[in-house]
Amino acid sequence: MLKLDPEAFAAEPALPLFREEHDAYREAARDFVTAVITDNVEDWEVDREYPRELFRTVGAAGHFGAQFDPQWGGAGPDLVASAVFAEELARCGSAGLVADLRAHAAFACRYLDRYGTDEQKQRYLAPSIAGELVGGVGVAEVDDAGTVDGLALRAVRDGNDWVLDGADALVLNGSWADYLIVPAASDTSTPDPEVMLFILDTAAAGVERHRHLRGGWRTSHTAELSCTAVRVPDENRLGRPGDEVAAITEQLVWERLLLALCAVVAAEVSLEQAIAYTRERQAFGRPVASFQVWQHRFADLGTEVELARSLTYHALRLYVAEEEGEDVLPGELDRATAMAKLYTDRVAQRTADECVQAHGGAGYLTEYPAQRYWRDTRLGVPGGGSVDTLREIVARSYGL
Amino acid sequence: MLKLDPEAFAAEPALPLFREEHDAYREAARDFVTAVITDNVEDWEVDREYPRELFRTVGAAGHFGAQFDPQWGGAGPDLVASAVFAEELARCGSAGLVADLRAHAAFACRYLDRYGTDEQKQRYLAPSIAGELVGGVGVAEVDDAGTVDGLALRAVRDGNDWVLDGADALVLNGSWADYLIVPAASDTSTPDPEVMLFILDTAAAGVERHRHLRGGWRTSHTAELSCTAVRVPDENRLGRPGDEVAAITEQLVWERLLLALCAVVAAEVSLEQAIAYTRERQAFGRPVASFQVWQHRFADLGTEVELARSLTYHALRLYVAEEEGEDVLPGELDRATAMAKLYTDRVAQRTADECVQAHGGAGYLTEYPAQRYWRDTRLGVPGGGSVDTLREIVARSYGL
Amino acid sequence: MTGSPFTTEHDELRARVRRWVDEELLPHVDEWEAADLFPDDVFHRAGELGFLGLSVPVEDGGQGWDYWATAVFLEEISRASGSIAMGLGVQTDMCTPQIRQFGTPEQVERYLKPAYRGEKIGSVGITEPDVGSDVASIRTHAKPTADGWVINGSKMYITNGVRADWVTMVVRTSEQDPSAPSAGMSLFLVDTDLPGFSISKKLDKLGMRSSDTALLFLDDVHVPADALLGTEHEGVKQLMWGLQGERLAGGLLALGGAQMMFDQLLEDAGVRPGAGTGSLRSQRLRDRIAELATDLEANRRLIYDCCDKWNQGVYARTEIAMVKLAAAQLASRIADEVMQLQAGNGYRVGDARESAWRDARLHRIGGGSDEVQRQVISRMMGL
Amino acid sequence: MTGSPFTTEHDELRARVRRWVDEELLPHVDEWEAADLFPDDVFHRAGELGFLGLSVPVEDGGQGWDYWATAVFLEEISRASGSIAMGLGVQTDMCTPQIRQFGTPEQVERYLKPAYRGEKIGSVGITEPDVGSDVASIRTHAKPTADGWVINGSKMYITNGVRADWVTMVVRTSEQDPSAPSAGMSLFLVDTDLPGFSISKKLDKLGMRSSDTALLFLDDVHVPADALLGTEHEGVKQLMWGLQGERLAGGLLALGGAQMMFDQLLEDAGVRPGAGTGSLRSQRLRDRIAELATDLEANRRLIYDCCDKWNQGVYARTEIAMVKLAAAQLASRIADEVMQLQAGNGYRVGDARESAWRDARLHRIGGGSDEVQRQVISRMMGL
Repeated sequence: MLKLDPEAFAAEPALPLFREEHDAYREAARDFVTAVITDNVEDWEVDREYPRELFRTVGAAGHFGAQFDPQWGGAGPDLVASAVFAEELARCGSAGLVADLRAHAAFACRYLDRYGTDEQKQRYLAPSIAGELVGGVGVAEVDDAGTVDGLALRAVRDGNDWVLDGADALVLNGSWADYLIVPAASDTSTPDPEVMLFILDTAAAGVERHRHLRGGWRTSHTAELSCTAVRVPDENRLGRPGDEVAAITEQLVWERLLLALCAVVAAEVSLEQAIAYTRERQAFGRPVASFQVWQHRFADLGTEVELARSLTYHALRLYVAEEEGEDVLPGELDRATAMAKLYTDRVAQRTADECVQAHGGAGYLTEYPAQRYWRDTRLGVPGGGSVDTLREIVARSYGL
Repeated sequence: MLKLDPEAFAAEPALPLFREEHDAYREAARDFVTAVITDNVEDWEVDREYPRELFRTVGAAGHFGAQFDPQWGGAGPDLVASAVFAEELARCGSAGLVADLRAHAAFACRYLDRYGTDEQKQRYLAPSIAGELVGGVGVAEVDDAGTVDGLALRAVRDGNDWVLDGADALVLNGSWADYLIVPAASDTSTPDPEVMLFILDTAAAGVERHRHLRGGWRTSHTAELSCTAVRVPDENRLGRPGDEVAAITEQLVWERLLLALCAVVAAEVSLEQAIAYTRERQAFGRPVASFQVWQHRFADLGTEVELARSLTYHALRLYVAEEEGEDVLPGELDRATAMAKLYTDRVAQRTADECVQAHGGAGYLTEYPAQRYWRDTRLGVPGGGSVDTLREIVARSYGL
Repeated sequence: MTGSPFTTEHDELRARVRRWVDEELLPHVDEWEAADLFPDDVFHRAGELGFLGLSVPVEDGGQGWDYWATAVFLEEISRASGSIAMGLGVQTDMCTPQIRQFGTPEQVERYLKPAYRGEKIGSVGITEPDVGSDVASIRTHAKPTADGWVINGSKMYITNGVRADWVTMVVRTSEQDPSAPSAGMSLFLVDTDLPGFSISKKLDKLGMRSSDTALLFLDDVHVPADALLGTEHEGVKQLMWGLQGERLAGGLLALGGAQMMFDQLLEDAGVRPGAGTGSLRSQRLRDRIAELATDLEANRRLIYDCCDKWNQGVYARTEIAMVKLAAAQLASRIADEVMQLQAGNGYRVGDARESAWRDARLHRIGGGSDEVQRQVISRMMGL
Repeated sequence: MTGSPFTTEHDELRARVRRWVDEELLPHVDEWEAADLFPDDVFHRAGELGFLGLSVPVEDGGQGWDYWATAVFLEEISRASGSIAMGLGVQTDMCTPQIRQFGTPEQVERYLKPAYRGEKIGSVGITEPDVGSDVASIRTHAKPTADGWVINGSKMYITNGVRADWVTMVVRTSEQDPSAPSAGMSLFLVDTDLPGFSISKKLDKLGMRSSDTALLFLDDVHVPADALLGTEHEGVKQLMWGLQGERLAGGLLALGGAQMMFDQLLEDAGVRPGAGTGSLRSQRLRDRIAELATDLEANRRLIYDCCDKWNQGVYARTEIAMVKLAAAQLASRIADEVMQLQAGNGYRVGDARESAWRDARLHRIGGGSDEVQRQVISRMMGL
C-alpha cells in the first residue's frame, strides 16, 4: 500500500491565475469599455473612424498602465491585469479599434518598457501610458531560421543619425500614431543583415503613411509606411545592439498570447449574440433557439470556446510564471502560445461563421454585428505568425 | 440576337451510362447476391470464412463474365455491366469477400484478358470466368516518377524458367487463389529495375502464403506471399516485355474506379441501415429518426453519397468512352478516377462513422453490421493508391 | 468532347457570354460595387444579346435552347460578380417561370416577353419580415374589391426589389386556417408603380453589394383582377412548382462562383513568390487544392446529372436540394481558402477576392438556407 | 514544475501506476484481448497497490489524496488498455461514489471498503434494453415485501457486469407518474449471487473486448431492506449527483487514451522510413500532428481546470459535459490519424493500434453519447 500524508493535499487551487483584485478590475474595465466604447461601436464602424481622443480617455482612466511600473505612470507591473483589460476591450466587438489600442499599449508600450532606456521611457512610455502620445508597431515575423521576415526598411548610419528608406506593408495603428516601433535592416539585399529597432517619430520628414482599407477591421488604423531618407537620431535606436532579434521574438510570444485572448472573447461575444438572437427570432411558430440542430451546434461552439479559453489561460499562466522568474520547461511557453493562437483563431472563425448562419437572412445585413465578427475574425490574423508558422513551431516542439 | 435552331436540341440524355438491359441485369444480380451471399454474411463474418465454392457458384451464374468476350465464356464485352455487378456484390456488406471476388474477376481476369496470350487465356481466363480457377493479384502502386512501388519479388532468368524470390506483403485473394498475377523486378537492389508480370501457380514449390488477420475485411483472403526459389516457366510471363509498367498503371485506373463504385455502395448501405434502425429505435418516447439532429445529419450524409455517386459515374462514363475509342481529353480519366477514389473513401468512412453513432449503444455491438462497415471502410483502402498519392495525381493535373 | 454534356453550340454560347462578361461587365464591376448598384442597362443588354430565357420556347419569347444553355449562362455570369449573377438569375429563373407556366396570354405578353427582352425587370416576393422561410406565416393579404384586389403587407429580402417593374408575389387571399396554414394564398403580378407600393428600405448587406435588395411595403395597393397569376388560393402550390428550378439555378450560380474562386486560387497559388513546386508551403497547398478540386468536381457532376434529368422533364427533387446545399457550402469553403492563402494581409477593399468572399457567403443563407435544404432533404429521404 | 498541477507526490504516484501498467499489465494485454476478458486479479492487485479510491478519505477506506491523484490514475491506466481502464474506472468513479455519499456505515463496510481494497468488484446498472439514455423510461421495478424488496427487470450495457459482486442499480419503486416520469425511482445495491439474478448475455463488442459487458436479467430477485441505498424514491436525484464525477472520469479516460495514441503517432511518424524532416510526406504529417497536439492540449487544459475546481468542491457542470464530449471525439480522431499513417496496410489483429482504434470509438457512445452531452450542454447554456 502507498504510504502518504493526506494532510499534504489541501484544496487550494493548483492552477491559480486571476486573483480577487483582478475580478474587481475586470468589472470596472467592463463598465468603462461598455460606456466609453461599446455603445459607440456601431456608429464608428459605419464611419470607419473613431475619435483619436479615445487614447487620452483610456489613458486617463489608467487602463494602459496595468503592466507598467508606477514610475512611468503605470499601476503595475501586473501582466494578468493587462490581460484582463485586453479581454474586456475585445468585448466591444470592433476588432479594428481593439487592434489599434492593443498595438499601442500591449505592443508599443511594452517594447519601450522592456528595451527602452530611461530617457526613452520618459519621452515615449510615460506619455503613452497617459494616452497623450499614440504609438504603433511594425509587424515582424521570425522564421524557422531565426531570420526576421519581410524586412523592407533599410537603415544606414550617417553621423549621429540613421537614414531610413523603404516600406513596411503592415504597421499596426500606423496611420495616426505619433511614433512607431519599426524593425529595419542594415542592408536589405543580403539574406542575413543586422536587424535594428527604431522609435520613429512620424512627424519626421520623409515619412508617408497609407491607411489600409480592408474587408474587416474597419476602424483600424493599420497602415503601410513608406520612408524616404527619413533621419532618425541614434538615441531613438531601441534595445541593445545585437539583441534585437531576441527582442522581436520575445515580443511575438506576447503578441500571440494577447491575440489568442482576444480571439476567445470574439468567439464568445459572437456566440452570445447569436444565442440571444435565436431566442427572440421565431421560425415555424417557435424560437429558432428551440430547434435541436441549433441547440447542438451552440453546444459544440460553446465547448470549443471553453477549450480555447482553458488553453489560452494556461499559456498566460506560463507567461506570467516565466516573467516572475519561476521555472518553466524550456520551449513550453513558445509551444503553449503557438497552440493558443492556432486554436483560438480557428475557433473564432468557425464560431463567427456559424453565428452568421444562425441569424438567417439577418446574418447578411450590416445592421447586425454578426457579419462584422465574421469579417473581423477572418482578417484578424496579422501579427504573431501565420497558421503555417504556428504549426511549424508546434511540430518542431515535438522533435519533428 | 443569337441565331439558332431550336430543333437541334432534343431532350435526349446528354450523359448516358446505364441502358435498359443494365437495369434488368442489376435486378437479377441483386436477387442473386441477396440469396447466395447477403443472407449468409453474418455467419461468414463470425467464422472469418466463406466457402471457396462460392467462386464456382458465381461463375456458373455468369457474373464474372460481363466484361469478357464469349470466346472465353464471357457475356461481353460490357464494362458497364461488370460495374453493375461490382456494385451489387458490394451491397452484401462483407468487404472482405467483396475484395476477394473483385480481385478475381475485375483484376486477375482483366489482367489476363488485356495482356494475356490466347494460350494463357485458354488456361487461366476461361476457367476463371467459369469460377473453376481462382485468381489473385499482388497490389502494386506506381509513384510520381512512374516507378512501381514496393517491388520486393525478384525474378531471375534460368533457362526457360524464371526464378522468383522475395515477398509481396499484400496479395488480394492470395491465401487461396490457384494463381496470382504478381509484379516482380529483375533486380530489387537497383532503383529502376526492369518490371515484369507473372502468372504464378500457387501450387509451385517454394510458394508460401500467410493470410492477413485485420481489424476489418474479416472474410478476405488477402495474404502475404513469400517465394523461395519458385520456378515460373517463361510462358507464364504476362504482357509484352517493356509494357508492364504501362499495364500496371492502366490496371490501377480500373481498380480505383471499381473501389470507388464499391465505396459509394458501402456508404449507401450503411446509411440505409442506420436510417432503418433509427426509425425503429425509440428514445425519449419517439423514434430516434424523428430528432432533428439526426434528420439533418442523414441529409448531409445522403448528399455526400449522391455527390460521390455522380462523381464516380462520371469517371465510369469516361472510362467506357476511352475503352470504346472515343475522344477523352488527355489526363482527364486519370484525374476523374483519382478524384472518385479520394472522395468516395472519405464519404464511406465518414458515413460509416456517423452510422455507428446513430445506432447508439447498439453501434458498438457486433450483432449489428454498423460496426463492420466502420471497420471495413477504414481498412478498405489498399489498392489504387493512398490518399497522398491520389492528391498528388489531382494536384499535378492542375499543373501544380 | 466525350463526357461533356455541352455541344459545340453550347460552347459557342459560353464564349459569347464570357466575352460579354469580360468586355462589358468586368471593367465596371469595381465601380458598381463601390456605388452599391449595377445599372439597369445590364438587364437590357442581356436581353438584347438573347441571354434571358435561353431555355424557353421561342413562342414564349425565349431562345428555344435546352437546359444546358441555362447552365452555361448561370455558370458564366457568376464570373462577373455575385450581384449581377443573382440579379439576372432572379430575372430568368425565379420571377418568370411561374408566369410561363400559369400565366394568361396577356400576362405573357405584358410581363414575360418584355422580361426576356430585358425591357422589364422582375423580382419575386415571398419572405416577410419576422417570417423567414416559413411560408405558412405569410401575413401580406389581398382582399377582393369590385374590380380586383387590394393588397396590404410587406416583403423582405427582395432581390431586384429597388428597381423592379413588377413583383411576382405570394399573398394570403383567405383567412388563415390553423389546420392548413399554407392554404388560401395566391400569386399576383404586382406593378411597382401602383399607388401605395413603396420601398421601405434598401437593405445594407455584407456582400452582393451591387445587387439591390429591398424591404417592400404595400399600403392599400389596388391591383386589377388580371393581376392574379394562375388559380386563386393555389399560390403556395404554384410557388412550390417553381422551387425546383430556383434551387437548381441557385446551385448553378454557387457552382459558377465556386469555379471562379477556384481559378483564382490556382492563379494565386501559381504566382505566389517562393511557393515553387516541391516547397513545403506548396505541398500543403497542393493537398488543399486537390481536395477542393475533388469537391468541386463532385458538385459539378451531381448538378449536371440534375440538369440532364431536367432536360428530359424529370425533376430530381432530392438531388436538386442536395446540390443547392453542397454547392453553397463549397463556394464558402473555396472563398475561405482563397483568403487563407493571403495569410496575414487580409483583403484590400476593391480586391475581387474580398468581394467574392463576402458574396459567396450568401449562398448558404439565400434561396433556402443550409438548414432549410437539410430539412427538405430529410423529408424527401422519408425522415 | 510551474504550470503543472501535479506535485512531486503525484509524479511518484504516476511512476508507480506506470510501472504497474508496464510490468504487470501490458505484457498480458494481447492475450487478455484475445481471450475477451482480463482477469479479476487486476482489480485485486489495483486495490492491493492502493490505486482504488485514491481521492477518497481514509476513513471511507480510501487513500486520502486530492482529485489530482485520480486524474493521474485514470490517465495512466488508459495506457494499459481501454478495457482495463474502463473496468477500473467503473469501480472507482461510477459504482462507488453514491455509496460513499448516501450509504449507511454498514453499506460502507460491506461494499465500499472491499471495493477499494479490490476484493469486491462493482458495476452500475442504469440503461435498459430499448431504453438507452432515457432514465425516465426505466422499467425495472422493486416492490416492497415484508422484509425488503423484490426486483424484476433487466439492465443493458453493464460494464463489469459478468463478474461483478454487486450492481449499484436504479429501479422504479412506484408506479410511473406521467407528469413526472423520472420520479419514484430508488437506488439499490444488488448482490449478483441472489437467486433470480442472471447474466442473460455477455455482449460481443466492436472494441473494449477484454472488458465484460453484460445484459442482466432480474426475475423475482429478493433483496433485503438494507439493500436500498440512500432515500427511497430519490434514486434519480442521487444518480444525477454522481453524474458529474462519472463524466469527468470519462473525460480523463478518453484523454488518457488520446495521449497514448498520440504518443504512438509520434513514434510511428518518427520511425517511418523515408519520412525525414523536410520531406513532402513529412510536412503533411507535421501539419496534422501539430493540429492534433493543439487539440489534445486544449482538452487537457479544460479537463485540468475542471479537476482543479473539483478539488475545491466546485462542480463545473457545463465544462465537465464539454470535456466529455470533446475528449471522446478527439480520442476517435487521433485513433483515425494513427490508422491513416498506416495507409493501405490496415491493422493487424493483435496490433495495439488496431485495438486502441476500436476501443476509442466507445468514448463517443458510452457514458452519455456525443448527442446526450450536446443536449446537456445546450440545456446548461440555457437553451
